[in-house]
Amino acid sequence: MMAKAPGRWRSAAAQALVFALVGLALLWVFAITGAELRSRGIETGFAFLGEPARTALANAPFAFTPGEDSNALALWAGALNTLKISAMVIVLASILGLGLGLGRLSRNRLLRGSCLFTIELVRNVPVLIHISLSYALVLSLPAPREAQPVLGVLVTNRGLYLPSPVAEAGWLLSGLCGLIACLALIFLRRRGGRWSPGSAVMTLLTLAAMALPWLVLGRIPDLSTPAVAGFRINGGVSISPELAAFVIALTLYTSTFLAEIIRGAIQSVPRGQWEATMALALPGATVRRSVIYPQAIRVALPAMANEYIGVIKNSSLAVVIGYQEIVGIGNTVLFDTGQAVEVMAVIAGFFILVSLGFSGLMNLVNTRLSWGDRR
Amino acid sequence: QQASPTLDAVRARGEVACGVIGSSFGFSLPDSQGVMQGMDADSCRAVAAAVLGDANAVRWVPLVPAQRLTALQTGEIDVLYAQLTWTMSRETDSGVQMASTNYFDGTGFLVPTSLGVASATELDGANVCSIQGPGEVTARDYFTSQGMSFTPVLFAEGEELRAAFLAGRCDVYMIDQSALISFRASLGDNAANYTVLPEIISAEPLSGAVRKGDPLWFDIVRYAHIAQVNAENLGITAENVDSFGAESSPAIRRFLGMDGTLGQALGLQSSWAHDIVAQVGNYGEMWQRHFGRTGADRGANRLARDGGLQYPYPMR
Amino acid sequence: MTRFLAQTEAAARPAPDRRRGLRQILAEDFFYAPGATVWTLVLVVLLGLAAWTLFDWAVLNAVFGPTGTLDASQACRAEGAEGACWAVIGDKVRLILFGLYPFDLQWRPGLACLLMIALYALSVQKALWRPALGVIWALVLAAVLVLMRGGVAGLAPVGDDQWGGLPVTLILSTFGLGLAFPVAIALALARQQRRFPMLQAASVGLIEFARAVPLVVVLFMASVMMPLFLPESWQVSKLLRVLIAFTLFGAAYLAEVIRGGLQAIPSGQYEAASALSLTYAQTMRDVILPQALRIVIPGIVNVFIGFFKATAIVVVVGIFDLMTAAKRAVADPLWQGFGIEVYLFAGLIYFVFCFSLSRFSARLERDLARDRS
Amino acid sequence: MTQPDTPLLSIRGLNKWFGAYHALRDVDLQVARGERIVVCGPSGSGKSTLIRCINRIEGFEEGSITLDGLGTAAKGRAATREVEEIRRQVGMVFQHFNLFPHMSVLENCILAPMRSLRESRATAEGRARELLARVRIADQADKYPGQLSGGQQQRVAIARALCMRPRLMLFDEPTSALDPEMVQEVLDTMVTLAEDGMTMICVTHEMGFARQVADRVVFMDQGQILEVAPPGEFFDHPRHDRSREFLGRILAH
Amino acid sequence: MTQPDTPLLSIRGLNKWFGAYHALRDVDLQVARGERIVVCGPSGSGKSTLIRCINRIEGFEEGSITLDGLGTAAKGRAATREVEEIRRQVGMVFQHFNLFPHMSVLENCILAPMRSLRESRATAEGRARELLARVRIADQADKYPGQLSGGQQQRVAIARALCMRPRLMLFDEPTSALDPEMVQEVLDTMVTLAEDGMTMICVTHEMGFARQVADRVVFMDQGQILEVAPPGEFFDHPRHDRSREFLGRILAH
Ligand SMILES: Nc1ncnc2c1ncn2[C@@H]1O[C@H](COP(=O)(O)OP(=O)(O)OP(=O)(O)O)[C@@H](O)[C@H]1O
Ligand SMILES: Nc1ncnc2c1ncn2[C@@H]1O[C@H](COP(=O)(O)OP(=O)(O)OP(=O)(O)O)[C@@H](O)[C@H]1O
Ligand SMILES: [Mg+2]
Ligand SMILES: [Mg+2]
Repeated sequence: MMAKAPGRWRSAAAQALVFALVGLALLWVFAITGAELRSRGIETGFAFLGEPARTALANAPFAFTPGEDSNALALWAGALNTLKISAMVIVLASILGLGLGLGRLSRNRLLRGSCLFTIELVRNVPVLIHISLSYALVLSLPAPREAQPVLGVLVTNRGLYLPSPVAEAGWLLSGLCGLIACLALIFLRRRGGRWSPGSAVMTLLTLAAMALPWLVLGRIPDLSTPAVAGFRINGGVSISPELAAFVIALTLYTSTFLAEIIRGAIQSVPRGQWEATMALALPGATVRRSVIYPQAIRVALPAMANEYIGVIKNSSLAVVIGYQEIVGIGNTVLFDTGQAVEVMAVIAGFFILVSLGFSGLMNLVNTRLSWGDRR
Repeated sequence: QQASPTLDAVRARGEVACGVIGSSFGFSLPDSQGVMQGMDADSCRAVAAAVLGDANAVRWVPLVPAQRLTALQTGEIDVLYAQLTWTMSRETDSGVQMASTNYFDGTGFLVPTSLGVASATELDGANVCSIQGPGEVTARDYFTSQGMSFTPVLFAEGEELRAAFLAGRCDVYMIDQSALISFRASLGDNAANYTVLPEIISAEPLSGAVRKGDPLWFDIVRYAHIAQVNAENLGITAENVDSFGAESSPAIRRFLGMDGTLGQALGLQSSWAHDIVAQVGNYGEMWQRHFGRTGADRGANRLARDGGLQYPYPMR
Repeated sequence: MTRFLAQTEAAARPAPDRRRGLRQILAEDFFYAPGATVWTLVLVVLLGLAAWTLFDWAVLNAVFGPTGTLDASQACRAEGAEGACWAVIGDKVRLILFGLYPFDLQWRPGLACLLMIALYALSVQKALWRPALGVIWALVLAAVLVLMRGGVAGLAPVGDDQWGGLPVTLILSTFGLGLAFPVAIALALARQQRRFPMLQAASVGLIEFARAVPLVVVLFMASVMMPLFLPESWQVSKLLRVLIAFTLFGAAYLAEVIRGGLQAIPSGQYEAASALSLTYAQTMRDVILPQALRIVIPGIVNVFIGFFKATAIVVVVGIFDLMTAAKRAVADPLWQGFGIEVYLFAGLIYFVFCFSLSRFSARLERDLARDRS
Repeated sequence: MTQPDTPLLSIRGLNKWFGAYHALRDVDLQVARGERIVVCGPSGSGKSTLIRCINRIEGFEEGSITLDGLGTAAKGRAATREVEEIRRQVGMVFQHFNLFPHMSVLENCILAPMRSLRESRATAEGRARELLARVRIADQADKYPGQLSGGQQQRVAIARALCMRPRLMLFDEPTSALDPEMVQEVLDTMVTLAEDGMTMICVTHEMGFARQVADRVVFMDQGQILEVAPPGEFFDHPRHDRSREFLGRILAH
Repeated sequence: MTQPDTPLLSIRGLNKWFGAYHALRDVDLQVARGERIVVCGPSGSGKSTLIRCINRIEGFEEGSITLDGLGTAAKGRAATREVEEIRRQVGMVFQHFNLFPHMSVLENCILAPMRSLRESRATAEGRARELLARVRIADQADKYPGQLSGGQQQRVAIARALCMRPRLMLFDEPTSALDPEMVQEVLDTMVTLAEDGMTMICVTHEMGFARQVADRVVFMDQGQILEVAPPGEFFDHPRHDRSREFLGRILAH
């Protein structure tokens, strides 16, 4: 076009060179820092990672014994927690964001207005405030002793307790049947035509398959229901109030950004596409699902990927209300060892890895979503 | 006269750079007018009064706990008064040195009275709310040694922590005595609904720290504190400090710089101790100013002669 | 009718009246289908409930100051005080707004804020978009700095580590984003071009780094490591440090947004420019950027709003921003427990600025669209 | 069903405004079964608007358009049903094709029959392939629209519309963006359709096509139908001043 | 400067590839001063590519294109200078106009003279208004391109190119996207230019224009020049089989 493009290899080589240089520069900086710190009588190096952690973890995703397990394992627990909350927020915010975004385009003026109001109100206020408010909200739930279980679900300010299946062959069997039914249905539908999840028939069949073992066994499955006992609530699975509050706040916050992206993307689908669907007398559901959304998602995806990376970074704010993700645990380790630079470097490294990985994934999805329009 | 790079830098700058937490009541917290208030803040002021003759010549450097030691190590601040517990590892590994303890604290428990718990030994399985930091370690040591299990709930911010405890998120609020007391005081009529358990499970000598390798500066910071304790011991207060004259006892005369070379030994003006007391007050005044209104008991922070731990090391 | 010939010219008639009555509006916009009716009713109930609850808490039952014999703090804690405690704002408002700035000099940051707000208000008037506005900007910003720093014209000097609250937020976002903008354009162009692969790689590296690492972590590391490298006299003041980090991060985000706009410009525009023998710089300045920037206004505003709120990270270097000051306000035992109120107050301030920005951008988009076709 | 000798499409007193702009003025037109109409007229005269009104992509303020009796209901549920039915019976080929870019040619063609006519996939596919073959692009069935040349895209659009087995086809300037060779291809396709007896209304400036295929030519200007005549008469003896002027310009070059 | 009887533009042995696709094959063409060339040929035959090569919007692999001796330098700084000089002397009107949408008509016209020829604003504006008047859109000078009709935009594009006082004008299918009435307007403008003796190369399918204006017609297919002849001869007695076939198709409708 304007300048003659240099070969791909040239720019790739240049990029590699630059990254190598930056890498070297960073190493040099760390080396100097280390030397400086040592000269001031401060211990440096990453040896602390292997030492046993002194701290107890509040919401470790696996059994963690302080005093035995290493600092590295503690940080790993934090990393898993970060990924866990990020994943939860990403999924939930996508759903809520889609709802708000579609609401913004509704014909119902009240719905449209309410969605706009929500979006503007939420996204123009720092997320920290949402977190604090949402935590206050969760804390105002009844205490465990006052809470009444509804269908085995206990909603308290100590957490949300759900009945959980007791390990038993029936559950396993039921799960297997469901999975097989799912796979079979997907396979069949793929062969038959466009694959559309969420079809009512499919769901029903899957549920039926899952119920099969219980019908055969002839009894209701065993569940462990939560019950208050002393200081503890025993049985069931729980979601801590901190996790709940944080996920609620960040989901709400993120969803407003996603909503605007989604709305813009839908509006960017050319008018001609809508007109073509009208001319073909397509029913509304088909119009949206088969024509509009697939084109909108391609426009929206890069911007959404940005928001998702933002979620991963924002997850570090959970430390405010005491949910222990990598920054929170990093702080604790830092208290114990005093090695600020190293701990921060580990945290930064983690975020770089995750973000770049996520970007890569999104690019992959993006290329898979594109269709043959680039000649 | 030995050289002190820190002292020279402070003089050249005309300010003492003082690291504080900046967010904890009673130690360092800006009041409604944005003025830093608290024991730690006043200890810094004492240093500034001694060195520069002006208690207000302090530059506040608020630090989150994680940054405290590095800020000192890297030379960003001259002195650290940030509720730092004097521990061996800190002195041996971190290139800092503890100069003086301006507050003897300890970790305690607060529980709702309705829980019917009278001793910390009954807390097996409890949810324990506390602030992120060394407190966690203390708690684990305590609960393990008692053969009890517990669930920590850790917060980065006090407001969220207090709200959580009041809402019943936890059974126990575990925090330094000092904070416990001011928290209870903030509850007004509600205070009766909460009980402080008798156990104090750790000793937390909160101390001022300086970088290693500058002995003169170390001395200055240390004796700025000792001077305040001595002033209380000698009965010298901010009001009466100028009323002492030739008829006063030799100890007082030496303290106020009328006799002897106490100031010279530190490389300071002879009026250094006078300036501290005149501008900041003696230790007792300082304590009263920040904790008096909470109705707390001075406890371990009483003078040695009253059974406390603040010892007036002789200044001669 | 195989053959037809119009005998008369049909004159244009005015359109029939299409104004709708209230009934029609309700029927067509609110209750047009069973689903819509359900939505409308549910929303009316929900919104009504929410509004009433809020009003009840924030106004009807609120405590605004001392009552009777009780001082303000006691009044808030008194039996039956169920509502908001706005008295805490009354007591702490200046701490929240101005942080640690010396109390008796706080007219200076106050004036600085007003100046900047006036500047924004002036700048959104499209009629005033001419070169003189640039001069006004320079003058006002200089005045703001002088007011804040002091040291001249008999104003007592105030170090920037004592600044705080709203002025810091405004200064950081105005200067930071103002500086970030040109940097972002350079980054976007560097990433877009193919002639200098090194430059491109460097730009990609910086952008990806900034997007991957939380700003807080970078600031934290910088505040720990910088003093190790530079002698004290060389050290950049904390606020400046934040400003630099802020500018680079903001630039990286903006660069990606701008790149999107660059990609949207059809290649025909480049071709036309080169057919007219414009140089690269001329092409970019006169042809490509004006179009690309216009396309991405919404994205740019998103970044602006994001960073306006992100100014709160100055707390990492110990500067009291609005949020931090709000938190400190309720660390005081007098006011412990009234966090919601101060958060809402701080949130309201953020909201006012961000919302204005978002509305302004929407208007700008509409105006530009009307201009062009 | 109505009798076979009533017109298939009947437009009476049609008036449409865009805001204050009066875009269609008192348009009357009856189209018989199997008739082929060519609409021409200068740019902005309302040709596109007229045919867009026919399948209700555009609403209108006054007058009526009925397709075999459909389209009389005033408002509400019944009217919506009728519009759906009309759209099912009318095929439209847009000037800019408006193919779905994320679907292959075949998918473009079978989507509406499957979803709107509820045909089975096999039926829809069979018919689609047949039609694609008829417009001579059977071999392109699995490509995406972006991979086709303009003429090919145009033909896909025609096939897509035909897959709905419409009773009436509307074409909006189907050749204006094509090069001369492609124009010929598209017109050939339309001629074949016409020969099969499809009722069609076509907006075009290709006078060769009009002469060859049209039963009647409709000339519009400023939202009004000024002249309707068989092509021979229209081209050789235009009666209205504006027609004469318009033809003079077009045929000059 | 070279002598006046050498050709203004001289293309020798030009070969160009897009990736592996051989888009121009051994193209040779000399254009004399004041000559008017019409290039025609089927779609994809390389017409656009050829004229884009002339002002180096497109690079090429083999052969040479010299404009009055310019364009011989191989690489580096000198070559860049020469390309700039060539572009200054060659005006181009794109098929899709490529006007700058964010600038008014007048700004579109004066940008390049001010920036590239370093003319003063007053000079540039005077000349621009004169040229706009010549293409009969002087009254539209302050509108934005988006507010103009296609034909008007096309004329702005011509005026914009002429403002650079080019010695050679290139037109790429200047009328293919216009409606018949507008086509006439644009062609009229070009005829006026031709009558003033401007050297021009025009890609077009408007045979009327070719007959009326061209000195020679160049017929291309598959990247190759197959026939070059005066219009009378070309249209009435095409020699090459492909030309005959092509003309047959175009003239058929
Ligand atoms: N959505 C709209 N809003 C306002 N005016 C419109 C709209 N659509 C069309 N018009 C106007 O209505 C008139 C008729 O437009 P229409 O598209 O029907 O013309 P046309 O005869 O198809 O012209 P062309 O040959 O250029 O396609 C034009 O003057 C146009 O400007
Ligand atoms: N950027 C490109 N990359 C690859 N192939 C290209 C590119 N541009 C053009 N081509 C191919 O080169 C050939 C010549 O293209 P060109 O645009 O010159 O044709 P043309 O004669 O102008 O046709 P038309 O009349 O359709 O404009 C075509 O086959 C086209 O597919
Ligand atoms: Mg039209
Ligand atoms: Mg071409």
